[in-house]
Amino acid sequence: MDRYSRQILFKKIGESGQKEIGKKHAIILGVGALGTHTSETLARAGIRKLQIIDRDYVEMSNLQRQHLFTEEDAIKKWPKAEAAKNRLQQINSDVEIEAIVAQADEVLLERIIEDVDLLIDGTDNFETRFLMNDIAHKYDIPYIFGSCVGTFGMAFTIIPGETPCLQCLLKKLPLQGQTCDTVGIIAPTVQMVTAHQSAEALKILSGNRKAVRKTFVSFDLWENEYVSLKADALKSKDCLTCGEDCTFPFLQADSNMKVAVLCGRDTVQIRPVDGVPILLEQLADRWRSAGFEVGGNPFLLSIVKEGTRVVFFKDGRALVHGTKNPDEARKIYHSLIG
Amino acid sequence: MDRYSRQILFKKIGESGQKEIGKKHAIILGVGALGTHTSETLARAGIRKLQIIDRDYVEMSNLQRQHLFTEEDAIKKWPKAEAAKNRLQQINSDVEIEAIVAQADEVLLERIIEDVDLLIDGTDNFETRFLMNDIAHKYDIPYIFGSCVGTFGMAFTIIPGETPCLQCLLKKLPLQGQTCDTVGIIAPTVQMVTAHQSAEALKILSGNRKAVRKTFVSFDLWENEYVSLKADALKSKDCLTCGEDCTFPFLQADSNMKVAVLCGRDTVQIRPVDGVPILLEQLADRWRSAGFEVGGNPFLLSIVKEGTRVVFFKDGRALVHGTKNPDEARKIYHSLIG
Amino acid sequence: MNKILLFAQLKEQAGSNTLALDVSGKTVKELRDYLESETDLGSLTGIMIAINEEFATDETIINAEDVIALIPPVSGG
Amino acid sequence: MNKILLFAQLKEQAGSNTLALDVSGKTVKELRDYLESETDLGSLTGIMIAINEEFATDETIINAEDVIALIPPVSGG
Repeated sequence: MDRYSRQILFKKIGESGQKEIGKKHAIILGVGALGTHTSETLARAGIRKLQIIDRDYVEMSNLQRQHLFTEEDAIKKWPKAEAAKNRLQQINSDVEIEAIVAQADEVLLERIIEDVDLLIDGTDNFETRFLMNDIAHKYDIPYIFGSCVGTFGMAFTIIPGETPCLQCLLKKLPLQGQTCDTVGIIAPTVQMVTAHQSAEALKILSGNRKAVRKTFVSFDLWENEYVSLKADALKSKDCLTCGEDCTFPFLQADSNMKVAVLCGRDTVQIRPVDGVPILLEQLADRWRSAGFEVGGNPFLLSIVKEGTRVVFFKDGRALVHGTKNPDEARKIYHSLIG
Repeated sequence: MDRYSRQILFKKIGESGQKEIGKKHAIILGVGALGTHTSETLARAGIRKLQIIDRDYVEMSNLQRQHLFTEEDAIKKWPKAEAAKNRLQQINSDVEIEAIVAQADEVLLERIIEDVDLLIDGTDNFETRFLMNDIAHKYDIPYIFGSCVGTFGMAFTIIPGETPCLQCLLKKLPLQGQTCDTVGIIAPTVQMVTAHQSAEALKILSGNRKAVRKTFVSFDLWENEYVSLKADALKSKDCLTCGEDCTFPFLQADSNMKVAVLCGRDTVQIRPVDGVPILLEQLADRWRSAGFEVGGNPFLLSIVKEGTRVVFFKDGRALVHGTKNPDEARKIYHSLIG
Repeated sequence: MNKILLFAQLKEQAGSNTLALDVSGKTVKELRDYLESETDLGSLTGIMIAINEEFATDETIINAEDVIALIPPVSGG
Repeated sequence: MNKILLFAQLKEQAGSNTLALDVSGKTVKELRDYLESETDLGSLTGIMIAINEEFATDETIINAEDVIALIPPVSGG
């Protein structure tokens, strides 16, 4: 019995739709709550290739809603993209999976975007979403937006040249809204968003563009509310992402070190733009001989300095925990890595 | 950081709701598509105890939509309940999980129903659902119904004494409707049902009975349809399950061997009612010495006789593959096991 | 005129997602009989019927403009 | 009278899931200003506004009985 037999039996997909899915390549940007769910569904569905991008590592507080990860992943602080890849390959060894442990910036996306059929939103911030929105339109690739918090969620499928884009809908980068780290979230909310994202993904990947949902879905699972909203009126000719004179403003790179306070996490991320790889083993040796306690794994180093925990990744990026002060974080970063 | 911190941050649950969840015990009946999803969500959410019941073993064609399972589980033909338990314990070792590899009949349910706070529907047939519906009302336990096929699904939360029950809604055991084995299914359909089932489960388990959805939800993800239907008018005083003179008709046991043709699977299941355990090793030896090819694992034996594959479980139950003829199946069964 | 929303296999049997029929004045039971004899929907035994987002008993009378939904139970899971 | 459906944090800020206000005749932009000054909803910058299940631009004029939904973008994922 073919492993995809039940999907092929669904006649809107059928043999021909299954063949199409088996030729397709998607990028899932962020493998936290949303991205672990959509990547599992697409791997099980028999997509040809998945690139999964995440800058973070697994923590115990992720396990409540982030599929694919186990307690062991959290104890080892395994990078999310690598931990997800391990599990996805156990689920379907035929799918080509590339784990990318990095911040998804314009440089990275421009490098890997060739030959991509679909972009799926698994991120937790609108800066990255606006970047995806720009990339999607520059390269004419469908982009499936999703976000959620508490028991409230939303999903919308953006088809360049047809639907309004994320900038048309939101105009500008939203002021900080609610995040999972400030008001919490329950796992079914995630699943409701990803059920919609994955259904739209399977329509697009199987060649059923006409079946794609044209409305913006929003729901509250606690309040038992579900709305499906037409969005056409918001499509703007003047939009800088999808309008007549588009400039893709979120693809214009800065040239400095990027420092970001991670919302609600009491953590600052520091990231050199060119991302010269750092040599973790060499650094670990140096720090240990200086008397520091150093932990980690082949993908990252964890060090405690003056009560502050800092985690370094191979691309030179660091997470400075226990602070929201960028300058303080910069100082600790520089004191450790020069 | 507490592993449930994001769920506790959601203030309708909070510290007190999380404590409640951590005291609760649910039965998930069937760990196929629906049951693997809901059991994963409740294990991640920190429930105290899950009993997961399934009579079947993992096959390759399950992997497209049944979470928790891997290619290795399918190759080993691991029983679904045991394979699910393995994975669930890697996800959350604090949850007490009991895997029950058996047909869920009235005898089994009556034996394990004590101290149960919630029944969740993960089954693929209405005979078992009507049994759950009766048990739920006999012991005053909420029962969360769900079913799906193709891109169409439905969910409804049944609270004994408040809502109509499954018999009120359906009147009698439905004539064979569509099944996943006849019209297929895609995984997002499952996730849409389980997002609803799991959200209701978390409301009930965290002590938020008032938030429970009162409507029957039905949707089609391909057609982008979603309806939420009031059901109160169907509650019947004459209902044999939840009415004034209830007799729980589906708890009246037969006393004979039960033989069932499994819908669309070209398989007959044969099951002795009293379920005297059979000794698999002894049988395997006997069959091998008679020249049969015998495979299996600690939970089941697989044997090919005259081109027909038969799989035996410890409780004396057998699946006879390659036939829909109960008599033929019975004959092969008896020829092997006496 | 009444709009009748069809779900699951009923869509295929009707060749459409909805029907537009004037069935006002009929009870739900009469609606069942009428649809079975006058359309391609086939047997409606066991099909759940809702009127204006509310499940209805066999005795409920349909009004003009009522929106009707036919929900077949499916057994997959 | 217009029914205004509130989502996410707006429910808490209003202490209710819906508001009932007569805002007919106003444009969506005027609605924003009005709600910001006359209710506890706080800043509505960046909040998406739909009328009768359709997102509306700032210039759209609200009619009597229109149902309005206020959808705040949330960033979690």
